[in-house]
Amino acid sequence: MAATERKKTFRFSEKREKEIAALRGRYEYPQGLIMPLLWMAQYDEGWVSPEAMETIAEICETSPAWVYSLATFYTMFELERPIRYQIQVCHNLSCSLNGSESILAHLEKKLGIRAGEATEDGRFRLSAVECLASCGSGPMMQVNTEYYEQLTPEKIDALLEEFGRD
Amino acid sequence: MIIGTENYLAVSLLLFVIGAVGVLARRNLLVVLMSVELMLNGANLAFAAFARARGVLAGDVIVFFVIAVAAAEAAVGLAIVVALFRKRGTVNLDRFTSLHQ
Amino acid sequence: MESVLFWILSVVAVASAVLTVSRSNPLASALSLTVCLVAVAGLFATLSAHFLFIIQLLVYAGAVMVLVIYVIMLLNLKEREMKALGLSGPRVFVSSLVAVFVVALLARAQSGSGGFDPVSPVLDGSARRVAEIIFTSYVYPFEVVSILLLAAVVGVVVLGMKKF
Amino acid sequence: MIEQVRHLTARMGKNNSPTIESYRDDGGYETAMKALAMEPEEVIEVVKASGLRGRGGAGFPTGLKWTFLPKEREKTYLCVNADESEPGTFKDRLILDFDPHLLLEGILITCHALKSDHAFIYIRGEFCRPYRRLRDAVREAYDAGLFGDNVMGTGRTLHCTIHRGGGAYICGEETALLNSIEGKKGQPRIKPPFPTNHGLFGKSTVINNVETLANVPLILRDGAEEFRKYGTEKSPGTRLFGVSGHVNRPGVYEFPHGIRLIDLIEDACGGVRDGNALKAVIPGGSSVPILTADEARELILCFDACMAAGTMLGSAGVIVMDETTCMVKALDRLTHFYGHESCGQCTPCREGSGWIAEIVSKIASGSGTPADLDKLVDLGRQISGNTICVFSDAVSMPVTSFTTKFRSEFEDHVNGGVCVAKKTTAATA
Amino acid sequence: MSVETVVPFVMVLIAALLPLSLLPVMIWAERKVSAFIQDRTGPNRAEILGIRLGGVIHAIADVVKLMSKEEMTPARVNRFYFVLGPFLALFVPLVSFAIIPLADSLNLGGTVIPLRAVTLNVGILFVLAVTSFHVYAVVFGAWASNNSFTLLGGLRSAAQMISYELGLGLSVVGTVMVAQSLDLGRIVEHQGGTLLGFLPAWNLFLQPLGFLIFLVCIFAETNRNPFDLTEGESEIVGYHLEYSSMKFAMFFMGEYIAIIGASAVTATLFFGGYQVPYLDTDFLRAHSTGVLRVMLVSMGAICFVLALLYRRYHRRLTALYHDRRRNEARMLGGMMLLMGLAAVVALLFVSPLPEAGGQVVVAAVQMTTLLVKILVVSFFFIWIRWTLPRFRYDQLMGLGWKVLIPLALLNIFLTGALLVFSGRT
Amino acid sequence: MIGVRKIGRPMDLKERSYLVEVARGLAISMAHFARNVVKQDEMPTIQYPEEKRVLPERFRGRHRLTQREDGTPRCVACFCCQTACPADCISIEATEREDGYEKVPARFDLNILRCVFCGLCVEACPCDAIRMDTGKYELSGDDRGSLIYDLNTLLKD
Amino acid sequence: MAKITLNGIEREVEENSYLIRAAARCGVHIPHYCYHPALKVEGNCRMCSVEIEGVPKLQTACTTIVRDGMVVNTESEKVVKVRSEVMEFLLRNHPIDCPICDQAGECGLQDYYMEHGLHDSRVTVAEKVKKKKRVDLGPNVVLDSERCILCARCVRFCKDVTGTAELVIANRGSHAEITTFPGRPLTNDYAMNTVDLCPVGALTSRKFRFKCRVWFMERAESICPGCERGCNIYLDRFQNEIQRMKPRVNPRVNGYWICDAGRLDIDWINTNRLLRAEEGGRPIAPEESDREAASALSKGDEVLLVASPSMSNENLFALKKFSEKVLPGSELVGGSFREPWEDDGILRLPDRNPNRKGMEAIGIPTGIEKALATSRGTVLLFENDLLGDQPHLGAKLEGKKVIAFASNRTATVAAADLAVPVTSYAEMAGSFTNHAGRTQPFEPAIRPEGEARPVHEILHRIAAFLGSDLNAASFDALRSEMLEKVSALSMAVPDGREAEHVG
Repeated sequence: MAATERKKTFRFSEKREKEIAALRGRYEYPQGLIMPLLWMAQYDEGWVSPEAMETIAEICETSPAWVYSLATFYTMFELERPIRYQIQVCHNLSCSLNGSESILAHLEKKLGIRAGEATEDGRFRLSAVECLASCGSGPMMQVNTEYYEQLTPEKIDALLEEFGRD
Repeated sequence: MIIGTENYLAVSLLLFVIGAVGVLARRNLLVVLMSVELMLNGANLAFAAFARARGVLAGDVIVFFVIAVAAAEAAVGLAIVVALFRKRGTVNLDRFTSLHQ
Repeated sequence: MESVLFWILSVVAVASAVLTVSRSNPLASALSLTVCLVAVAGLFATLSAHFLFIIQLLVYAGAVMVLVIYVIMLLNLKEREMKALGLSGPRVFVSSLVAVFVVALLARAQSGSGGFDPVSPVLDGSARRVAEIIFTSYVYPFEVVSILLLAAVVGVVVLGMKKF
Repeated sequence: MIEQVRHLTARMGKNNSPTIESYRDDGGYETAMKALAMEPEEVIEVVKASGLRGRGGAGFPTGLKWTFLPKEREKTYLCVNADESEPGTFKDRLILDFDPHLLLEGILITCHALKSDHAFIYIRGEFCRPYRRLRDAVREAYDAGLFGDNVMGTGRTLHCTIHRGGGAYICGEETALLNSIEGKKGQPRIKPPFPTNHGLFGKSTVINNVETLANVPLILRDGAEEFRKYGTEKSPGTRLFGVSGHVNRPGVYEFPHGIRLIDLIEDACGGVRDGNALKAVIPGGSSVPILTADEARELILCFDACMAAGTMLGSAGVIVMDETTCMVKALDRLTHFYGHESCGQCTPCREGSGWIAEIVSKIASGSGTPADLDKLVDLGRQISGNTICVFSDAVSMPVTSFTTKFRSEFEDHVNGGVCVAKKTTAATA
Repeated sequence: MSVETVVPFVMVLIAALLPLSLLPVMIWAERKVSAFIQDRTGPNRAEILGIRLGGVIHAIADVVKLMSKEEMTPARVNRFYFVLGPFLALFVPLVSFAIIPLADSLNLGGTVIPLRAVTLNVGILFVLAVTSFHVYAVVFGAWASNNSFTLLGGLRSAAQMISYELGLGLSVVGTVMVAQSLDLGRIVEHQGGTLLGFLPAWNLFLQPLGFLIFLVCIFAETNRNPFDLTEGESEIVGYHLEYSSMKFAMFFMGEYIAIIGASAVTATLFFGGYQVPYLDTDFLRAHSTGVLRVMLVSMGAICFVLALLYRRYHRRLTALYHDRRRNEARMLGGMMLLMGLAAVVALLFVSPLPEAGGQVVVAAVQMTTLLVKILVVSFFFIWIRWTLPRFRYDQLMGLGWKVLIPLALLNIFLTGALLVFSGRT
Repeated sequence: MIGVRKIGRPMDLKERSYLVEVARGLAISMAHFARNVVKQDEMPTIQYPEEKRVLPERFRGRHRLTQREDGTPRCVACFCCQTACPADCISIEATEREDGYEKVPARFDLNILRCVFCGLCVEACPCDAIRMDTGKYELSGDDRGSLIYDLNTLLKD
Repeated sequence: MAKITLNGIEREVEENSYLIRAAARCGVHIPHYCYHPALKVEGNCRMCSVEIEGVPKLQTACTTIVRDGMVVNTESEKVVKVRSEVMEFLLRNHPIDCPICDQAGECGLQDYYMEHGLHDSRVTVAEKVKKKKRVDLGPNVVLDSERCILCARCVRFCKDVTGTAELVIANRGSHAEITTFPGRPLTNDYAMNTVDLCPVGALTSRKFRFKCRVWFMERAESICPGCERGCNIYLDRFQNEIQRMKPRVNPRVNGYWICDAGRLDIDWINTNRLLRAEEGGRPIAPEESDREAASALSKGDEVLLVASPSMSNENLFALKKFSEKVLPGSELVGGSFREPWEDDGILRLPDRNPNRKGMEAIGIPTGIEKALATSRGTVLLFENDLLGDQPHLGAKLEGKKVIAFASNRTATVAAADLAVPVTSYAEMAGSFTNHAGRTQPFEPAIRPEGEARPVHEILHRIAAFLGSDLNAASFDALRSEMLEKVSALSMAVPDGREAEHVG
């Protein structure tokens, strides 16, 4: 991304600024705020934009590259663009034993994308993820923050229909 | 012109004298040896000429012996030259003076 | 024919003899001497001493002179040294005096003797004739010469040894 | 049918169990009050006496760990490891979801014991509902004066900060967790120095698992003897067993240490699915060695018995596999996970776990060769033991145990044989 | 001018031209034989109008090449001796030919005309004397080149040649004793007739030991393998290292003339010279017409056979070449055919020959015989060269002095003893 | 210490006389001679410009540079051949290409006058970019410059 | 001091030092990639694993601190095996790039593979992780992610040494790679040190890229003439051309680093050189130029000699001697003509003249402006581009006879009446005295091209034309005379270097 393209700058909202101020005392060095700030940026914008990272770096008194390395290290930060529905299907052992592969295949077919891809309109992003600690009720998936457990293709169809409505 | 014995003798004399001059005048041991051969040749020619003049082959026989002795002399002489050269590094007669005393 | 040959040969012989003595380079001397010896061999031939002719070529020109040249090459004298060993004025003068004296002496002796007999053309110096005499009348000298040669061979071998 | 012993899970299933009101109704925070009145050393003594062992996986005695703190220390942090990411383990989530105040009370007591004035709860990033509930619980606790500058009116300061992870399994490793809180990549640190001396922000730090801390109020409430009544001599107390896989009734069960695995499966969980024969069990979360059915039948679930059986109790996440399971496929799932989760710091782990995942996936897809299998076994050995943390061992153990115990199945895969589980769900993808 | 005066001149001319004309043949043979012995084809590329004659043309090419090459004279050489060397190398061997009897003397109405250039009663000694002069060529060339390597070569050569001259001379003594003469003519005459009824009375059979020694010595004298230490190109490099162009060629030619001369002497001394085996001069002269016929017939036959062979050769050539070279065999074959036809026609016109004509025919036959013998011995020279490895220098000297000379003395003693006991003295 | 050990090989009289052995040697060479005279057709000599030898598969002829399917030289200018060359006959200049392959030779000069045809460059090449399999051995030119082959010449074969 | 047993031999080592360093001091090389003596310890490559008695697992020598009585084995069977295994892991994703990799020949992977690996590859190309190649990290550094072994030396360098932290490792596991923040290239002034640090070919210098294979090069020890720090450098040459400059370790002067500005400033040595003497632009023979110079000096009018603080001590000393002995009436001044730059707090110092201290020590006064203003006759400029650098002073040369002794074709050379070619520092032996008064010798790296000769030689020749013997023809004699007369210039004994490290 060339520097000329990015004219926008990122600013946290005032509410966030207050939160940040409160958090600041909890961490001995400002770098500790990076992850909470990354989360805030992602909550607010739906993704972590490069501008946000630069702002975070400034707040945390470090280099943007350092923030960037953290954002890439942790898989949950969305670095490309905002996504409406993050569909994360667990495909680890326990869920796999209970048939998560077929659930994933079903979703791929329905959404017309492969695991790891996002639909063109940016509404859905489908990913196969590792254990979400719901092993007892597999197969399961998480959409944004909600768990959907003991899935069947029928349940998924119903869910997608629901998502499609709003 | 009839070639007589004296013609041969004259040649023989000349050869002998030239050889003698060589022996006396040269300091190179090798040349001195060669001059000796020259003198012997002069003598040989005289012997052969006289043999014809007398009609006796004894002259030829003498020449034969002289040649044989000359060969021996040349061999021994040259061997001495080589030995001397090895010792002294020269063939200059004037330098071989150890028997002067 | 014979006379022409004689003159040519004798001139060559004398001239090459002079060169033998006068040249400073011993190899040149040796070559001149070889020419001289060949010429003398020719003179032997004109005297119809065929055996001598061939012996002269074989022993003198073919063997003795090769030996001499061999030694000259072996010693391989340097140019400067050769020049130093060339003829020197005083010596030539003295020795020429001696030579003149000898020539005069012999000329005088000859003039006293009153001439020589003409050369006898019938005398055949072929190998067969010479051999007959050598192995009859001169057999003892022959043996003595052969012993001399043997002694010479032994002597040369001893002289040629490195340690000598 | 054997009965569950519900200590930790006593309040679960109740309405509004996560709220402070509900918790208080059940006598919550009374123990904390009691404990705060005690000397910190006394609290530690009680915990030591109870023989409580860490529930995170390694099973290190908790009281002992607390005593490792240097006498002279500038500041002490308590870090709560709520980064429950081990496949097959889902017990902490239960507590966070349904009884977060139990944890908070544990934190209160522990911080008192450790003379700590700041506790970080490192919660797994993927935990959204638990995060929300925990956040609300903390807020409630702050509002109730349980945290803050005047804890329960004692005038002491205690803060509790929830730090949300970003999706990295390795942050379950305690030093990685510390790094993550410090705003670094969650990469384990070189030990020594140990966290008790040089932990979070370079200060003395104790890191404990959620379940461990949830036990603390119960121990202090009932006393060490009561706690020791359950479980075995070396592994006292009850344990949350998360059973998943091919059982009829998967879920979290609380049993004292020392029950038989087969009882857990056959009795509590209603046996193997569809009446199939049992094939293999992973008794303590995905990174411990797998057991064959025969071994599983003999296994008693406590730290030492598991060790003796060549496996580990770990985080007590029991994964059950029936006869239809393709072991290659199963290992493929696991190694894929590890390949994805290696932090990428140490060479053997970074390259090895990815490589192993590739190879297993190749074998599982049927395009492997006998050489690949040998390579896999070799790499499984090579990777372990030469890294900063034990992640590489976590990779090595399943690889080694799967390939030794189910060698013939692997050989079938590389030799073009038939997969035993052609029609099963595990092998369908 | 009478026949007596003309014949010697003619004979001198023949004696000079014979080896010179054999020279290219020898060079060609050397190359071709060596090639065939080594399973190669040898020279075959130089051509004139497509004619290659199996490589003979290369001799011409060589001459052209050698003459047109740059003539180099190294700095600081003794120019006189530098030129004298190759001169002697070429002409000394030529002289020895003068004494070889090419055929029996013609006896034209009482005037005896010896068919050789020089008649000397010391004949064989002359050969030895002339041979001993060959060493000068090598020595002068070597010394004059002003080069250590050539000098070494020259010294070795001189020592080798002097040493082997002794053996050579002594080995001949046996034949002289048998023939009771030094004259080569007598020696050849003595080899006419048969021995024990079936062998030609050649000295080869009378003097086998002498022959062997002679052969070895003559190889050493001509500096041929296995005694070519003077050249020794692999180690010291020879005496003619500094020579180039024609001066080198003179050494080169001299070597081959020496071989031809040596072959001639060997043939004369040991292979009966001009004598046709079993057929002595008188018999031949008595049947001169028949001899002529036989000659023509055999010539014709040879020509026809060759023509046939060329026909076969033609097929090979056309398969290989696409230029004028492919016509060579056809042209040569035609020539052979013509020659064969000429021989046949000549046969038709043969009538009884007169006395003089008969003698000339016989002389021609005898000369041809001698030529064949020379070529055979020359071939042997080449053959040996490509068979035996070179001697080490000490081996060479050891062989000469310690083996050959004693053996030669033994040979003289044995011959003498036999002669005494057979009462032929 | 280096020394000379003389090994005596005792020979019997027959051997010591040498004559028998010499005769045998002569017989051998004569056998060759005779066979070749009679059967000239069977001589192994090849009449070179008219006939040509069938080259063995691994004959090392003139070099060539191989190409990829898209026609670019396989050579990546790694200098291995230049390093391996004992005759110092190769000189390369590397450059970067923006599209496709990272490193390509800008110049690749092979001085055939220096080449000793040892094949070490081929051995050294990690990319199979240089080969000596053209089978060309008739290498001559009118001037030295024409015998220094450049990149394009070497790519052509 | 602590006593440890290293491979069965008892050694005394420094207490509280890392084992890898202690072993290196004892001459035992423990293979490593991520460890670098000047950077923080990270312990991630695992190459330096050693066996320590009493510790069940192998320990990394770079993170272990020596204890008294420690028994260490760096060559045990187990250690050797583990090394080879680690090598296999390191090479797993490493491309087979050696043919096109600039690092080939000085590559840690190559070296250790030959020493500790030598296993057959068990990796198929399909198993390798493909990463970005030829990434422009900045103007001077190119990254090849595939080659990277993630030792993080460069990351630590940027974080701890320059403090800019432009480089980080993004992603994790086998997909981890070095990167900058998008749009924030690696631009700091020491960036190219990461190229030196990189033990493999992941970071390469754009300038040196594909220029020369390292095994062809020979190196000479030299001193950077960029500023008065006097950083120790190596000059690497091939075919009599300087190919690159590398830092030479000297803990007292520059440590392990040099700045990029100094490092990149080598082109002027190879290009635009004055190779023949020129009189008004017309090339003349050296003797002629000597004679010309001598005749200009012998006229008896005033002569001004202008020395430069870029000249070596030896040349300055010869010049001083020349002015005193050969031209007693002449005036000798020195001048600084290079604009100062900023002190960046790391290595770079403001004064860009490498030998100002040496000039002071030899006793050449400054004051060029005054001298130029008063001088009327001939002006001799030594390695000064007066017209190019300081035009206002250059204007004062108007109307005077100017003889310029210069290595390159500068504006001054173009305007001079006589221009004499001299060698650059890369082509001669000499010494500079740095800001701290430390006199450091340098040696010639390449042969001088054309007719360029060191100043002292030329002065010696001119002196000979003027009839006196300067005794400056031999460098060694000149140096010993200088050391004898100017005690301040005693040479620093070369500092004991750390054992050479990979990369």
